[in-house]
Amino acid sequence: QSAAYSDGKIKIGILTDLSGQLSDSTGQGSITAAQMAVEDFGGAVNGTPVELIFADHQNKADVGASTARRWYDVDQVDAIMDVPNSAVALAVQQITKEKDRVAIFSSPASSDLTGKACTPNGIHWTYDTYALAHVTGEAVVASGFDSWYFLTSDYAFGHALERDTGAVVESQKGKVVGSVRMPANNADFSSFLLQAQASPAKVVALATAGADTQNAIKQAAEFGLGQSGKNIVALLLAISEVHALGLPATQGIMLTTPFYWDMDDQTRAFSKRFFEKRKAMPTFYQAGVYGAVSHYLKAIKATGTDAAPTVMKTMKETPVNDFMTKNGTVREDGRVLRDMYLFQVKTPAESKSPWDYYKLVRSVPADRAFRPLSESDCPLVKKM
Amino acid sequence: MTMQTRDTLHEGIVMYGGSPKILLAGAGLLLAVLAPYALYPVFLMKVLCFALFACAFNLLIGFAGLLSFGHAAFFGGAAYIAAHVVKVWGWAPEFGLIAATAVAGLMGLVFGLIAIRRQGIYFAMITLALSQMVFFLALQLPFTHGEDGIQGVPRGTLFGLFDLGQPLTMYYTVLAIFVAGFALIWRTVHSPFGQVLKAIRENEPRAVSLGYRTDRYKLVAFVLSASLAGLAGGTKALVFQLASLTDVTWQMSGEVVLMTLLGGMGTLFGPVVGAGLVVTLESYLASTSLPVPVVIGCIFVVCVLLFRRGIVGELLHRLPGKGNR
Amino acid sequence: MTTGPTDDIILEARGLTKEFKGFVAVRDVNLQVRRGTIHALIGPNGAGKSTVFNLLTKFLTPTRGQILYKGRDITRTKPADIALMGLVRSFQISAFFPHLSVLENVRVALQRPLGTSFHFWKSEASLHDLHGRALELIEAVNLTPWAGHTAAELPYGRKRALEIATTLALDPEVMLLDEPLAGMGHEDIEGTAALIKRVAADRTVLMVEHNLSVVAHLSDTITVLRRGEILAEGPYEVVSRNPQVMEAYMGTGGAGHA
Amino acid sequence: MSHLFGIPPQALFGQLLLGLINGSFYALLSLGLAVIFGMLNVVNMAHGALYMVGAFVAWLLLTYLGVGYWGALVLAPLAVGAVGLVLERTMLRRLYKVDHLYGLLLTFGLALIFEGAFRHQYGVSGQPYPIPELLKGGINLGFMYLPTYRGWVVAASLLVCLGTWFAIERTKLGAYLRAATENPTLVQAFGINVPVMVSLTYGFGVALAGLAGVLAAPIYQVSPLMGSNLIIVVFAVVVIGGMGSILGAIVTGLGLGLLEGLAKVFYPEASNIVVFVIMAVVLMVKPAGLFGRER
Amino acid sequence: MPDGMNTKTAMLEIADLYGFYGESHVLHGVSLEVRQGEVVTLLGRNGAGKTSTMRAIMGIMGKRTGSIRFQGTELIGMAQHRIPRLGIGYVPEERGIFSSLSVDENLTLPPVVKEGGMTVPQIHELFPNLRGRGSTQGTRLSGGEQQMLAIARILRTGATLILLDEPTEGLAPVIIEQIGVAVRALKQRGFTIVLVEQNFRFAATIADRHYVMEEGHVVDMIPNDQLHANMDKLHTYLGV
Ligand SMILES: Nc1ncnc2c1ncn2[C@@H]1O[C@H](COP(=O)(O)OP(=O)(O)OP(=O)(O)O)[C@@H](O)[C@H]1O
Ligand SMILES: Nc1ncnc2c1ncn2[C@@H]1O[C@H](COP(=O)(O)OP(=O)(O)OP(=O)(O)O)[C@@H](O)[C@H]1O
Ligand SMILES: [Mg+2]
Ligand SMILES: [Mg+2]
Repeated sequence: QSAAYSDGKIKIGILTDLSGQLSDSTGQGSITAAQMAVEDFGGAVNGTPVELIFADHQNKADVGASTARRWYDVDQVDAIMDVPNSAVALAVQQITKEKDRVAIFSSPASSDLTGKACTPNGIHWTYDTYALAHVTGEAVVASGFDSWYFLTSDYAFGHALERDTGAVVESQKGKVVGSVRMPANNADFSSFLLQAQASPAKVVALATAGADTQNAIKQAAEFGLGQSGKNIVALLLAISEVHALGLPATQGIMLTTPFYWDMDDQTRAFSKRFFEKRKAMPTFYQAGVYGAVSHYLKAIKATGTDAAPTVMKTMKETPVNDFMTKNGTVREDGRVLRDMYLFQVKTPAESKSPWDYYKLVRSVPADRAFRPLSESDCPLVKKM
Repeated sequence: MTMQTRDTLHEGIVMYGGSPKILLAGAGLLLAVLAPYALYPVFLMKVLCFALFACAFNLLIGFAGLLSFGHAAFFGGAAYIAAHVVKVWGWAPEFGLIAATAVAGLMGLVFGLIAIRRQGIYFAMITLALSQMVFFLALQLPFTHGEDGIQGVPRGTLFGLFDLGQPLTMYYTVLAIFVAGFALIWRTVHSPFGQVLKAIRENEPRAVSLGYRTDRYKLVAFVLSASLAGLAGGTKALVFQLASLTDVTWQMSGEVVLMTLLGGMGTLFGPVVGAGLVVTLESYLASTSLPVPVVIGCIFVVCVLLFRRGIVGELLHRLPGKGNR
Repeated sequence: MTTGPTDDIILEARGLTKEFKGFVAVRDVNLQVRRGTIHALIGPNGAGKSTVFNLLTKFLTPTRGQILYKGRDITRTKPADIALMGLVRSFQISAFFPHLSVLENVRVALQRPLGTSFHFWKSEASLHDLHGRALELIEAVNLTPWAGHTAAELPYGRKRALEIATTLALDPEVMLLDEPLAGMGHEDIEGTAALIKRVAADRTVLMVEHNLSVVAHLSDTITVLRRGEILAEGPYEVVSRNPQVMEAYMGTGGAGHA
Repeated sequence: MSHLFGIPPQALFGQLLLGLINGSFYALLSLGLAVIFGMLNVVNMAHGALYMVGAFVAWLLLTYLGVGYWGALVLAPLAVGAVGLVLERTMLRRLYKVDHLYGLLLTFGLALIFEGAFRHQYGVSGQPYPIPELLKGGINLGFMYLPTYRGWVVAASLLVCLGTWFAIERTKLGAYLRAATENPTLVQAFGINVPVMVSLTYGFGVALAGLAGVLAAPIYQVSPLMGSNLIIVVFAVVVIGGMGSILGAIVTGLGLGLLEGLAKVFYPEASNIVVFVIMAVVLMVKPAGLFGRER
Repeated sequence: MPDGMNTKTAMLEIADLYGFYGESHVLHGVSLEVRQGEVVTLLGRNGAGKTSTMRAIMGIMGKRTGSIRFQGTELIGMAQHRIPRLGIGYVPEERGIFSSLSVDENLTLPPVVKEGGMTVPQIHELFPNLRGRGSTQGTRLSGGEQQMLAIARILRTGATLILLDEPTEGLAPVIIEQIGVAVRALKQRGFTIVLVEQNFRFAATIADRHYVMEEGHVVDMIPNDQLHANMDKLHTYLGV
């Protein structure tokens, strides 16, 4: 029996950001979520113990890559999960394929992971830039806000978001009236906000991430962008960030997410457990880690081995079902299809309790949210 | 190296690398050859790449007295070049490395022409400014792929003979590159050129009055250092099969200063020891919950306050007899 | 006395002027230094001696005027190039390489003519051929017992001697010395003065010096500067009797110096 | 002529005003840096981190002690200044005799420690800090909406900058400071207590950073990394102005704020490196910086 | 003779002074005494410890033991910056002109510690070279002008005991004469002066007594009126 499991253990490595920009929305919380998933399996699968290890990739691709290699070569790790930061994720994707193991990305954004950089060994779990663009673009225009101005972080992530969202907006008969590329790591956005304010757009979209998004939102409130009739849309915003900014600054902002803690009994139950451990509600990244670990262990349980090809095959054949994902599927390119939601941040008056932040605007079904296979540039798909 | 017997006067006068150092180097080399059987090769290769980088940096600060706070530009910039020509243009790895070294050398020439006439903190600041521009380019130019970097660079076959996909082959290649780079630095330090460089570091106006065009010497040293930093960066790109923004940030420039300082500025082996320690520490700390920057910061502070000579420098100082200079 | 002065002029300044933000430190100075002589530049403090000196060695750029060396205009030539042409200066504050040994200090000056100074691939051993000549020069300034010491360890007077040895290593045709005796004790002064005299035997020396007895003893020609202008010129006997010089420089007591 | 290079002139005024606001931050930060460099010959790499500490102290005061903005405006710089005093007394002091490089390296290490420790304790998301009641809202200037708070920032920092400049360049105390930089032993031998003066100078310099931190708290998220990127730009400002030149730091800070403001309108992608381009050019033409004295 | 000479009170008493720079021991039991209103020189070869003695008085030397009393107050153990405030002024041999200060700022830098110092116009009269140069950067002055400035700024403070370390080094004979005049004038006014001098012909024109130092301690004391009688001895001491 133990022959089916390499080194008699199932070893999962959480490669995450413990010290950088993303450490609040992933980091220790991701590790906690993974631990919860393992606990829910009783710590073992078919009698084989499950072991979790973690490391900080420090947002350096080479540190991430060398950790991944060492994990696979020396520590006999079977799967790597989480991996916020696209550069690290892309490197891990390559190495995982080379070593024929499993990588499930719940935190990076780049849609290349299931596009031109797709491999048979990688799954992109929670969301990607394509989904953010499409869900937001479609749902916001459908809600009647049809002229857009983009404030875009001047790097690949921002460019991709602006390009994709813009395309959707125009395809929905909306209009992009302007955009400005904002240099990275610049704390002052007032100049760009002023340019946005001067434009006739109804929507000011933030194609930004992390600290940039936070400062932009804070300064938008300062310059009264909301009062002057602009709707702010944040293309990527985690609940930890809304919490940090507070409702006075964030009220009215629209955002896309695959998960919010207060959606139904199951999400509330999980989130309550999580909250007790971390004193914060889970972000969608962290919830995604739980789902990824569970799905992986389920597949191992079903097949009785941790050999990557078998496990990958089973994961792709089995529908994803947990508190967060309803009837999700893992596509052949590694893309997980799930429903996505557009939320709006409540006003301080609407918020009844701590962490009561979002109200649902619209939900978008899985098949509309993600890039269809027909548009995919994943080599795995073309071959077929 | 042949060491003719000299009369006693010469013996006392000439502070020249004696045989103990050669022995030490030999022992180190032997260890390095055997190391991959005991330690993880990727880790060792990373150490070697950074060691070469730190040695190149040290050539400038330790032997020419110039603090560059922008060396990441050469290291990271060359990594992009190597990654691009190997991955996209499909060049063989050896040509990739040559291209990386050459481009870094060229960048060094440009940086040098602008910065070399300034001294001390001004020099540090100009190099920093220039490297920030390189960072900006790395973020903006299409071929670098922004924050995603160039990924999945094939290691290829060296000289059409050695498959670098094999970890050990790759390791020995990296070792060979390091040894070659290190030997060049050693030779440079102990060459007629190295003598002039030292003189300039000690008293530049005097060197001018002796008829040396000091700017040119400093420029040559700068280009040499940049090229070797580039060679290190290009090699690293092949080892990790990627080139990313991390390597062009100013924090990376700071890190190489730390390595050199920790090991011992102006000593030949210091940077190697320093690089080994810092890389080990970083990979060890990655899987603990200790905050990495705090630990690194503490080391920095302790070094500056208590061990300014660095580990190797401190050892040489305690050892009886002459120092390393 | 030194070798009889020949008639040709090796270094010449024409209409040399230097202004610092409206303050004229040197005004229209015409100076001719004859080959093979020791020429002294004296004058009260602030007269512009060091400034003239710095102009001649290109450490300052003249506001106006021309400098000719062996008939060639060197007004725009770079300092390092001037040294290459055989015009070498010493510094008022000792200039040497503190962490190199005495031998290496001299060798640095000797190695330039080898033309291998850019050869970073060559071994240092290629410089060992120079040791013989270096030790000769060290001997000439009585530094042999110190040859292996780090220059920083030398006592003050010996440092000046090292500086002269290093300068001699370039085999300069013209040596410019800025207050070579300043700060020396009596025991060193005589030795150094004798050394200057010895090395001047087959070259030209231009020096700035306050120690009048040494100036009187050594120099063939003296130029007296005052407020940036030349006040008098000639041999010591003539200059020292010039009443204007006495008033501006020597004072009532004449040569008050030891 | 209603448009200037395709931009309505009102919008241009607005952008220039914003540039001036940013510039006053640069001026305040680079002033502290210049004071420290000028007096101690230390390139204070920890300046950005101490700016962050200033903002955090304000936040901590509000969150745990209920002390509001105006209290923080006084207390936080004092706290940061005190931290500076301790650093100077225990560490920096040992480095005055060695190469200036080591001061740079030490403070670089200190910056890592401060940022790392705060990040470890408070995460990176940042903490919200409200604009004080008195300065809420804004004025419509016709060409733009100017938040009152930003107006206050400009006024406050200009005042502090000018006061500092006067104290250092035009008073006896300043002369002592400058002299002590060059030759502390001799100044001591004139009967001046140099070590205390130097400690206080460092304390004052970093207190300026702390003050900038408090001023920044209501505008930016109070986060451990808020100083780390800013500091590089501020360095450039100090170098362009001429290391150690007080006036240079102030004038260049404001000037660069304006230039950056223009860049943000005409070529936003490059607004981040404008300052570095200018720095390289300035140093090539005027090695000691615009207002620097060659030493 | 100025009235200062009559009051025989000891202004400065040094007894058994040992001094160190880090590891190296440079003063080996210096003892000397200077009375109110006297001009006393320290003679000796390079490295004899003249400068070190002055630095020891000012407290700017690594470690020192023994006793230094100024008007009865013990200086050893006193905080460095308080020593000058007792009325001691020091003109260092390297001059110590500040390049970041203008000439005027240099001149007015040392705080006035006692009444009776010179005024700026008086100083300009004594050193005409300094007149009109007030806004020039201190170190742009010529070497000799810097020396004048270094002396001048101490005269302003009203210090009653002035330590002058090689004030004539690098100065033109006329200026040396002027400084001689200045020193005599100061003596008239009751100042006490300790002078380090290589140029003992100059010293002879102004001093009351000469202490000769060798290897870190005082080996002899020669009153000025017995200088001629002791010329040979002096020559051996100084190696002339
Ligand atoms: N860079 C400068 N800026 C302004 N004035 C200067 C500068 N350099 C020199 N001077 C002035 O020019 C005059 C001549 O100075 P210089 O140093 O040549 O005098 P010197 O003859 O060498 O005097 P000394 O014998 O005292 O050394 C002085 O009054 C000095 O103050
Ligand atoms: N900072 C120092 N560190 C170590 N040794 C020193 C230091 N300063 C002086 N010395 C040594 O102390 C001794 C006495 O020096 P000092 O400067 O007192 O001599 P001096 O009599 O003033 O000579 P000079 O005529 O050259 O000025 C010398 O041997 C000198 O080398
Ligand atoms: Mg002079
Ligand atoms: Mg002395």
